[in-house]
Amino acid sequence: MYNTRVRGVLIKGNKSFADVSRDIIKPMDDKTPMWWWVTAFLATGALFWGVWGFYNTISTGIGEWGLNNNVAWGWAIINFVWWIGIGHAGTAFSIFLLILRQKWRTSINRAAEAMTIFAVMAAGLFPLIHMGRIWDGFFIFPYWNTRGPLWDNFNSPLFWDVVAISTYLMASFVFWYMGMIPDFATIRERTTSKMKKKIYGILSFGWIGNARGWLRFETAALLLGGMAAPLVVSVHSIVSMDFSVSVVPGWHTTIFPPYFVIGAIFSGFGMVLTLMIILRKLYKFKDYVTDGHLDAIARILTFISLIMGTAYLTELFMAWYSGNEYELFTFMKNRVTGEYTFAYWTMLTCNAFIPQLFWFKKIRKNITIVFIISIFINIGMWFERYVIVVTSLSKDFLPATWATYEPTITEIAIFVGTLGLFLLGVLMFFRFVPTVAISEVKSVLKETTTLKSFTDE
Amino acid sequence: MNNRNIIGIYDDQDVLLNALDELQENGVKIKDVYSPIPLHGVFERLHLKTRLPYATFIYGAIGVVSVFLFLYWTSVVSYPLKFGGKPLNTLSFIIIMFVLTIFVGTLFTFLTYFIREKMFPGKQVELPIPETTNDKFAVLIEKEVTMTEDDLKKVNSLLQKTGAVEIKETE
Amino acid sequence: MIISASAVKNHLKCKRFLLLSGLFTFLLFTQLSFGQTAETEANFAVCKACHTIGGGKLVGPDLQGVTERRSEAWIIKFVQNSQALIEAGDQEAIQVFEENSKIPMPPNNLTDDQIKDILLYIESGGKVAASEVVVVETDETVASQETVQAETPSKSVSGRKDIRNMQITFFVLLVLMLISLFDLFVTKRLKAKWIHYIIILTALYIGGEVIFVEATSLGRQQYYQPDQPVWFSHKVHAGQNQIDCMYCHFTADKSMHAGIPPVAVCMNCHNQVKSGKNTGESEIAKVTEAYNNRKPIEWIKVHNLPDHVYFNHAQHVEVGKVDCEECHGVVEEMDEIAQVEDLSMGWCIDCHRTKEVQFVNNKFYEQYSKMHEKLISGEMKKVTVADMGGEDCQRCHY
Amino acid sequence: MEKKYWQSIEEYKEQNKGTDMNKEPFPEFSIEGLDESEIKGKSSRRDFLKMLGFSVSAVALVSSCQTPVRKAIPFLTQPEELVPGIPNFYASTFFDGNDYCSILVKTRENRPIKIEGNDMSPVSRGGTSARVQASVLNLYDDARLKNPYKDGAETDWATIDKDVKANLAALSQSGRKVVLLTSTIISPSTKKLIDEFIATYPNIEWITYDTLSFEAIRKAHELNFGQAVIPEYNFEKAKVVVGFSADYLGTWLDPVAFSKQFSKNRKILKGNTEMSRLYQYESRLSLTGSNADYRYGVKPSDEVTVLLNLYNEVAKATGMSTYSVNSSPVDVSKTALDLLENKGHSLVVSGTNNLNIQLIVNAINNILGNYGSTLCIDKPMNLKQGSESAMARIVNEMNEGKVDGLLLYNVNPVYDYHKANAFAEGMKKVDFTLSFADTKDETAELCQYIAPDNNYLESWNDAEPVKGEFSIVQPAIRPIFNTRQFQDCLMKWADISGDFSDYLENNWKVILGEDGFVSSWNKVKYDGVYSLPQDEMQGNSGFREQKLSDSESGNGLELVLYEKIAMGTGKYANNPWLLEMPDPITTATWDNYVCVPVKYAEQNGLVHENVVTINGAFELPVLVQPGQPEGTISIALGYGRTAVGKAGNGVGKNAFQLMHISDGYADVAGTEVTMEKVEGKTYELALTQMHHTMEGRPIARETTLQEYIKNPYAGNEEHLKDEKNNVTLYSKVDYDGIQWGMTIDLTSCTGCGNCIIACQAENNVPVIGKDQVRRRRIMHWMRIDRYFSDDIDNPVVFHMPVMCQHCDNAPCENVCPVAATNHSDEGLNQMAYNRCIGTRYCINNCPYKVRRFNWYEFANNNNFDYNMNSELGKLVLNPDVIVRQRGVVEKCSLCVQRLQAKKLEAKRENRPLRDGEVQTACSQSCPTDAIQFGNLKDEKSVVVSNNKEERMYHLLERLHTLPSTSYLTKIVNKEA
Repeated sequence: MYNTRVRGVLIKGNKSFADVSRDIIKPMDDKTPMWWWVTAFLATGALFWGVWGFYNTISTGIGEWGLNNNVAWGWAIINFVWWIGIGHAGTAFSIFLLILRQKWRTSINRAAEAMTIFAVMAAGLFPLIHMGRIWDGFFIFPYWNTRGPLWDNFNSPLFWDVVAISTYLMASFVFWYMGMIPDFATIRERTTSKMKKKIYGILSFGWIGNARGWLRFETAALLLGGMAAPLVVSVHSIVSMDFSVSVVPGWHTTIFPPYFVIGAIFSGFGMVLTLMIILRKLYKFKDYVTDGHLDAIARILTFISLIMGTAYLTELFMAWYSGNEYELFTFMKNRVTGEYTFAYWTMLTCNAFIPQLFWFKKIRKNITIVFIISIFINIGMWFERYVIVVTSLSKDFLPATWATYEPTITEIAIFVGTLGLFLLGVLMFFRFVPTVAISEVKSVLKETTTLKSFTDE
Repeated sequence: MNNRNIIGIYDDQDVLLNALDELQENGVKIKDVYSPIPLHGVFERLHLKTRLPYATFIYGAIGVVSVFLFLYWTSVVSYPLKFGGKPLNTLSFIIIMFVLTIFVGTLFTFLTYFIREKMFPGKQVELPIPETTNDKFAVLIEKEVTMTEDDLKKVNSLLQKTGAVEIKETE
Repeated sequence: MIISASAVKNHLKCKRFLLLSGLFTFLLFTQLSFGQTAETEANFAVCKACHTIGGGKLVGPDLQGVTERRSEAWIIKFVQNSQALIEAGDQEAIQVFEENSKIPMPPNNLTDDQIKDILLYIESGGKVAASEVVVVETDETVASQETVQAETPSKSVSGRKDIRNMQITFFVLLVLMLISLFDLFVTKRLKAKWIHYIIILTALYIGGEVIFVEATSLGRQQYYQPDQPVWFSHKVHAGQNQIDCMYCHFTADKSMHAGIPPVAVCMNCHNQVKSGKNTGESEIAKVTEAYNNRKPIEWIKVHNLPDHVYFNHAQHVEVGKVDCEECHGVVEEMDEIAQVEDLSMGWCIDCHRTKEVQFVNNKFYEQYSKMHEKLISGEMKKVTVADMGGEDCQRCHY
Repeated sequence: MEKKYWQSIEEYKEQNKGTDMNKEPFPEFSIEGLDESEIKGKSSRRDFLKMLGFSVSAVALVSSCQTPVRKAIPFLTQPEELVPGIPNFYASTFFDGNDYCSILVKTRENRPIKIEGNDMSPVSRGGTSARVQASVLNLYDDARLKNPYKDGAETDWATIDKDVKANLAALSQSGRKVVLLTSTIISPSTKKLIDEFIATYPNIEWITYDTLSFEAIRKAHELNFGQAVIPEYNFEKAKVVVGFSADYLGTWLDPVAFSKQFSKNRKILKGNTEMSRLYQYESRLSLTGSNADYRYGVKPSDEVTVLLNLYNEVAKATGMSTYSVNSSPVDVSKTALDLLENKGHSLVVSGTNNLNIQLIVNAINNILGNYGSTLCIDKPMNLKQGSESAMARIVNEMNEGKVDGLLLYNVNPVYDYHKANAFAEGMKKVDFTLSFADTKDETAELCQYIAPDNNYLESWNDAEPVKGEFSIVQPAIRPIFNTRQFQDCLMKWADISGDFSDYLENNWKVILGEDGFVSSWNKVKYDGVYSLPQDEMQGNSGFREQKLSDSESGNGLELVLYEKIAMGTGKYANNPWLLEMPDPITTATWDNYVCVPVKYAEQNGLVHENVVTINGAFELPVLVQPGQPEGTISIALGYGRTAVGKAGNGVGKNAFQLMHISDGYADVAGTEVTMEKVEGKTYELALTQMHHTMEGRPIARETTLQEYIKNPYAGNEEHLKDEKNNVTLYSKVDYDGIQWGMTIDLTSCTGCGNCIIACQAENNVPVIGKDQVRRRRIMHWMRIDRYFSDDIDNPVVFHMPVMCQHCDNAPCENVCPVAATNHSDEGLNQMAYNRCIGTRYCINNCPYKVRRFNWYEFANNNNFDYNMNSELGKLVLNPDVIVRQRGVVEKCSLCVQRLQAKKLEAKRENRPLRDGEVQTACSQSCPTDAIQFGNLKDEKSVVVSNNKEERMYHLLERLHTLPSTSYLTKIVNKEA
């Protein structure tokens, strides 16, 4: 049982069910605010720049990027992993906190899941654009063909990637959409606009909310969640295998799967924190996303940050302990010291040191600082991928081939474009979809809001 | 068939659950309950069950077997190609089988849910009490032909007694 | 089919026997007998352009029984240089010359022994008297040819119709589907909605299949049959006149290209044959004109492979002993040449998977010791091209 | 008749092609005719000729989704020797005035596509050099003149003939002087023809001019032996070679022959432990120096002192008089001891064009009794016969107006003469100037007439590089353009009837004798070479001693000019293959630069890519070069051409005017210069390798001969360890019949880079330009890694060819999602380009980094305006190999097209494969036989026996990739 005396009041403001519906749906009924238009304009601009990057890459060639014979993966893969990592928060929230019976997830999971969808979509663009012959990209699917038939290489982590990412995108979308159906029905029944009634009527699939419907709904949600839970672990494990299955020093380590999964959750929670702080500010959702919520995320981040720090240290230890000179060179002479010192220490600082500030309650309570730290985490996680991809490739086995890598304007454009895409997606989500899971909040509302519940005991 | 229902509307989940108990004790057959949130108490009291988990299990089982057969056939039988000195039938299959099983399970569970619920995009529905999607809980009691006026009265009073804020009769 | 079955059985029996009696002698033996056959046969290929053995008169007389009609010495002289013999006033020669519309037989650069071999070859009716093995081999090729003949023509005709039928079906169904969709949502004339559903689902299924088939054949040219600058009929040349493929496409056994014959090759015969039964003089005149104006004929290439495919005729024709018909269809029944097979990778690979290599006949394969052991121990029944790496990418793509 | 499936045939563009081929029933068909159709056809792929091999045109797409109609145009009469689809090989000879090589020209459908070495030649013995390999591309150079020129405008040969004859006749009648300035001519027939030509016009003076002269060697031999010759050097017999600034493995005199000879003495295989020892004293790090067992950096001005000290040591030991001399900056006693121990089996050579130095060298060789064994003046080399004094005289006379006619053949003095300006000025005072240049080069631009010569692949000629050793030049293609062979011009103008091929044949009747001439002449043409019966070699009789003298060491910064392996003296400056070939020492492409010693750079604050001015005159970028001796800098020659073609114009700077002149001898080294840093300015250099040490990793393994004799596994201990440690769960792949493999002997490999160009020519490897090379995207399928170790001022240098290792456990194969790369039944790591979608994962996962990505469309792209963007240049493409599309990964295929061809040949001939029959482009071209190729399943093959050597190891074998390529440790003949 949720003990409000111990855990604090989850939803503040003594809300009734009607208040919840009203509060959450209100932003959707309001006139589109100015900040929305401004941000959407900026996001669209960024997206268009990204489209230019795409066009330039496809029409001219991957040569427009800063890659070379040695460093054949660059920003595209860094950003891919970064986005995928961010995309882990939604499902992680929904599933793990569900399993752990964390009631406070209800105010956040909708937004987190939406973020997942858009982040995975942004991530999915990178493997596409990064192909040399995007027009032949369908070769990657093992479809029946007249070449023998010729199938794919099922040993390739990239194939696993394709399977895992598409499964993940599908599963998280399904899960996310399932959760929204009752809320769409709520909007459908509340709204006075005929247009909205029609649209949300279609979106709600004819939800009526009777007992049997709710039972099946809950069971299905639980099943989908249950299946998605191992997926959360496996997807980023598989992404990590892109690296760990290879022979490249600094990639070829068994620590990668757990390290990546944790890293993904870390970056995902970081991004959730960033977004939720913005959301509660803009939509005045302080009653739903309370300081307590943020505090909880911050605590988790502190914990994960410690794991990350351990992983970094383990890597260094293993490089030394394995006696592998290539590995040792990569870590000691190309990361800790050497050409990529800056990237390595940025990563370490942002991921392992800065989140330790959350040990202090004062800092956890200061939303501005929390916001800034969450941004640092996002940056740190980006650098982590940068360190992994670039440093390992640039100086690998044969010194004669060593080469450095610098991104070009096209690569930057593509990255900014995906930021735009993500932002635009989030904006649409803010505007047209209930940003907090209404029915889920309601279902935990009673036991978590009023202090009565335990005084009665 | 007479479709008239007596509907008791409640505004609190606990009150509703108590009401259900009381109604059932008094032999009132409850046809359905509409609520804005899922209530386990309701499922228990109405003795509702679902076989969705079994379906999911079957999908998963079919998924894992067919994916393995496909992988084995393509890389060992149909067009065996040698990759990096590995045997044709490799451990890599496990990863793909694992993920694709989830894929198959998720997708088909999702579809099964909608098929069972007969839900589809654009389905037109008319709710007896639209507020049940917001903050009201509605108990539907079918007004059977056999019901006498007394019975109806009893139901009405029971509803009232258990804290219904409103009682309605609908087609 | 009966022939083919017995031939295969014979062949197997023979093989088992030979394997017992020792691989080496077998190789040596077949090698020798094949050597003679091949040379004489190749030499006779030139003759085949104008003569048959028991197939009636072509440009020149039927050669069946020629050794009975003429003396060997005379034949040798005539074959080596007929015009010289005629000019020398040899009565027999002049008679032959006049009997055959005064078409001179071109001189041949053959030795006396080679001509004697050819005569032996003619006497045996187009076969070299050799070991049983060879006979069996020949039987088998005959058999396989027959099966090919039985299947291919129907394929070339009906296949093309199939495609057109599919296209028509596709459009009909597309229209039907649109109508039923329109009715379903707008006009709502038909009350029985299941009819709509059936129509839509069928249309989707068949449409999908048509699209798939069309998409996979994109860039392929099955049943491609362009108009050539000269109306050249393979049916007349290869079919009725029985000219050997290799007479014109003479590089097929040594080069990657089968080669389109130079005009000079046409002129070997057509400096005498000036009119044909289908087109009269007009088409042959084009050839003569091209030769005289020294302007080659621009044929349109029918069998095209993508640039990323390396195909070598010599490997298939000379080494693999694949018949021309297996890939090009029954050319002798086509007037204008058409592409019968789709020439897709799957088609190549399918053949590679089933076709046996000349494993025991060609000494090249001696170095594959493990496979020889497996054959002897019975672990392998036959050695297909795929067993020799015929499924590898870099057999065809480099 | 059935309705046709295709309806659009009427729409095909009419092609007016193939008309040229009918002008005469001659085997070759016109390339020009093809050229036009190719422009229309836009065939980017390998097979603009593939469809039938003769002439096929792909007509532009009729509509976007229909397959193009391809036409097949057969020959009218097919020549007997030409079978479309089958290559023909013609024996011929490469000689460009500097380098000599006996070659085989591979032609397909009568267009030369590849040069291979001629095994029959006793001189070049099947070896080639990078320039020889690349010379085939010169045939298809867009800059070649397509017509003769008169006063800068195109004209026809009739006009040229008329004008030239009139001019020559007029000059002859008035007895005015005409100069025929040619490069060294080693063709006996041409020499005879020139004599006849001069007989017709007796006012002509024939002057031979070499860009880099060897006159001092000949003069020294004249003084010592009375014969002004360059002796034949025989490195094979020399157990100790002492070189003084002679880069004989790279560029000096006849590097192909010398590499072959040199490597024969350094094969530590099958228990042989005899090995020659190489000392090198040099003023820059040359290729030879990088292969030396002992290398000493010496300033050019110190060379005399060092040599004289060496002479003294040798003379002292043999009881001869010594000279007083300054003390040597480097210790020569060890060298002297070694030389004395190997009397008669040693060789001292100097590349310095200085009479005194060459006299000392001769004296040392004489004392050591090397004449008659490693040096032979009775069988002299005919290369490098140029006369500097005559050239200087002519330039003076020209400027004085005493020369009224100038015929220039195969020379470009306006570019490469050290007094180029004086020459150019002088030319203005000459009334009648004519150049036989095949491009409008710097000199030809100033000429009234240009009578373009044929490319050597279009010409008839003969050659006698060494007395008594002949070879034949025969055309592999008809002249592509309206050009005429130099010799034919001379014959025409001297009214000698017939053409030069007849003349040649007649001349050979003298050599071969009239009896059975046809067959013996055919044999010569077939073999490409002919040797006269050898006389017994003479000893060092009649040595006339000369006075030797010492000279003072210089104080200033001394400049060393040198020929780059790729660029030479700049004759091929428009050859994109050579421009992009990484220098074996600096790995730089596309530029020349100043090599600065490491210490000097530190002291003067110079770093890589800084810009300096030399003598305040011209700016060049700096490349800090380990091994560059103190007090010296070096600059490559052959760059800075202004009129050579679009690829080479303006690449680098011309340094010929900085030649060192002393006593009338122009030498590359010794000019004292000043060097100033240009502050704040940098110039980007395109290097293919930026990191120069091995970081202590066991990559190129090395040991000394002594260690090796003690323990054959010396230097290769890692191999044993890794063999033991490498365990696997998987069963080893079991090949049947064939498993292709390669061995690379690091002891033999000199790093000459010839294989890179051979591979490029064989496999249609694109040229990508300086900017892309700088981005580290060079497309070469094989590279030669160069590592420095030990002392940075005098480093040990390793050259290590690395191409795809064809690993059995290939990491790249595992990671390709679409199965575009996998393993073949013959152990090849195969790459199916048309399946590749370009994820580049394989590139990352290849520990050897031998995979290449097509970053752009490198063919038919104006941004890469090299041979693959030219309809003419594309004719060099190998039709058996596809030109890769943008976005796919490519790599070394072990020349699978050659393997398949040889397999087919064996099958058709009904026999198993023979060892050594199948060769890749790199192994075939290797002048030191360092790269060996063969079947690992053939127990008798060279590769198997090499793999049994204790020296064998695999690159990065700890990774357990099980490569099919193995390396043999480098053995240095050095005392520990």
